Amino acid sequence: MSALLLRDLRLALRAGGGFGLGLAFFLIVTVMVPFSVGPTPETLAVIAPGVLWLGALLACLLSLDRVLALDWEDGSLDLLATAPVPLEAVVSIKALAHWLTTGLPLVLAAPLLGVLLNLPAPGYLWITLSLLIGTPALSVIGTFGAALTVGLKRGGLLLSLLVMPLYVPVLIFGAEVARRGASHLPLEAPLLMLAGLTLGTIALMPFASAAVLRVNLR
Amino acid sequence: MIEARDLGVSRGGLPVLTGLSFTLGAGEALILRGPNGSGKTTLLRTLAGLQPPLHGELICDLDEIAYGAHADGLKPTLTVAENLQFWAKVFGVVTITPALAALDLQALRDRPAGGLSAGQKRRLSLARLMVTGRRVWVLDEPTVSLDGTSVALFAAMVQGHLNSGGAAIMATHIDLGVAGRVLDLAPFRATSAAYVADEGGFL
Amino acid sequence: MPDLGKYTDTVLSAYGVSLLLLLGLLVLTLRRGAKIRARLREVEHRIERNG
Amino acid sequence: MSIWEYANPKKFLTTSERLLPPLWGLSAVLMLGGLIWGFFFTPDDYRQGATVKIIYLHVPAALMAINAWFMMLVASLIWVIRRHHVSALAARAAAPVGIVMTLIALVTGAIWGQPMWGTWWAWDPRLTSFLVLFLFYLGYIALWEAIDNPDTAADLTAILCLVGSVFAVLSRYAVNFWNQGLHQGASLSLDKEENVADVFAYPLYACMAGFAVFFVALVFYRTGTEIRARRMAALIARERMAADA
Repeated sequence: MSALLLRDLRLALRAGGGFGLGLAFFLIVTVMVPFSVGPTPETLAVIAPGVLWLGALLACLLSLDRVLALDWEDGSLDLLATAPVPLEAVVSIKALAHWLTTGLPLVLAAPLLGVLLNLPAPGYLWITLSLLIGTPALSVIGTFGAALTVGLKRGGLLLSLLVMPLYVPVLIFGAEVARRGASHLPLEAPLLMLAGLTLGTIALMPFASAAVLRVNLR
Repeated sequence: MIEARDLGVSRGGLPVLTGLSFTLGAGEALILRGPNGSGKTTLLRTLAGLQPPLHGELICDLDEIAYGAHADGLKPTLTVAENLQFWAKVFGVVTITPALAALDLQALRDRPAGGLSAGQKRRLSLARLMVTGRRVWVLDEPTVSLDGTSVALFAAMVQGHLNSGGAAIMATHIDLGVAGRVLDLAPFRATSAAYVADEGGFL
Repeated sequence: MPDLGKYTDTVLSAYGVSLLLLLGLLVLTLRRGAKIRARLREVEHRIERNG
Repeated sequence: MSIWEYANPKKFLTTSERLLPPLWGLSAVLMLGGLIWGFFFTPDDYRQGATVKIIYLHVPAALMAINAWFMMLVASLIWVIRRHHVSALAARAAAPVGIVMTLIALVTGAIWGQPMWGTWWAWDPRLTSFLVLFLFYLGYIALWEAIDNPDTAADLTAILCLVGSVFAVLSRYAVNFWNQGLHQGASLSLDKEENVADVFAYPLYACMAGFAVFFVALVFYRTGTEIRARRMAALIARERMAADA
């Protein structure tokens, strides 16, 4: 298990592994936003939490097709499926590796990008915290989407179409926490919902992901 | 170690083999023969537990089986040793040295797998079998792109495995020089009658 | 025709769009159904002829 | 005589062939009757005016949009548990009907909202939930279309349907939470029960029954089409196998 995690991290960090692509995408999206909505600080301050959440979500989505596709193409997924590791564990580790290489950097970058969008002072803590709690769910749900589309050529667009609706609750609660945090509103309820959602998906989604992966491997 | 009774397998929803029965005991090797598309790969994938048999009975312990696919399953940015070490850890085997030695890979140890020739990659992917610690090798075209010397190395490795109580079932066109039974798949080719029986009442 | 007052456009457009959608669904369903039926008959005939 | 006999494709075809004419007839009578009754012979609502007539399309469509997904969920479960091909094909056949129902509910809702809320689109929790449901339908249909092997497609879409159902419920809850209070002041709604007085209720019931029967007839017919398409593919595949041998 730890061997698989280490291998995936090492692969992501080495040349051609795609590490940092999600982060760069997040940066670009954030920079493009003022170009499209205008530079007024007040406008930016209002939309900053939502834009940061949406940017992080899209950056996550963008990197999903790498979660399983490379292992599928070179045949290692077949070999992993016959190894003495349950497939549920394999997809969990894959999701964890995706979070460590994509989600976590996004969490750390979000407050820095908040500066560009004139995020109000109390927002920094809550955007970071809400992303920290919410992005694992994005990785776990995304791995399910990746497992669904792993055998398909040109599955990238379909992957987005399938995963986006599943992201709705996480996005709503996550962005709600960040928004309320930025404007000093009580945010216990959405925070608890977000945490519950993340815990629930981490506990249950691997079974669904492993099930569809088994179907795709046969 | 493997026993198949009246086994049928399907590829893409179509039956390819039916009525196949064989046994494979410790120390034995079984060579599958048959033209392209005769179901060798499908049968091997079924034995490895990747897909369920269409019908019939397959008695084998999946925890004893090491599957060697047609694809190499190597990561080009990892070195030879790293590739092998990963699988050794997954299967809980301590050392990769004998595996490297068996296929003469010591000199390539620290080279990235992406820079190897096709034959070298193949040798590395075969060395993986040694670090699985499993007793039944299920191999799909193991000798593709191997030169004469490498085939001999591989044959010696398989012979050593058999001698130590292992077993192997493989699809290959060339004569390895390993003592083993040959199973011709042609007689078990599924007919359209088999298809009728398995198509959920649509026919 | 009942007097729909100032909401004539609203109500009529809602009915128009909905009925169009329902009709479209029905037509597409029947067309595909007829096409598949005909093609299946063709295949069945061919197979019968060829034994 | 067990209900599972109808899981046999041929049995299903002969039975649905017999049931379809009365189903088409019944749905036509109920829908046309209900809509004509509602459109021509009911008074205007004292607050909504004539727009209340949209209710006869909006509510039944919304109802069937949800019921269609529910039916797909049940059919998917039957496929996953009992592996009856007809069940998987019925789920596939229902999805396009469901998405059209969702679309009708969305469009009539938006058209109704224009004079009532003063805008074509408000992110009202109900409308938003239907928009999300629309996306779920879209993904489900796209996945069916993308996969060649019918059994693989059936398995994957069934699991997507199960997972999607859970997330659809979560989304409904999340959307309610997200837009709480924003339209609470809006005293008008197209589908609040207290707005449905008896005069409106009876034609509405007729329309709901009509839409339901129409849905059943469409799904029966479309499932039959899917079965024939599958049988055709199977025949061609067998022919090819016989030719190869």
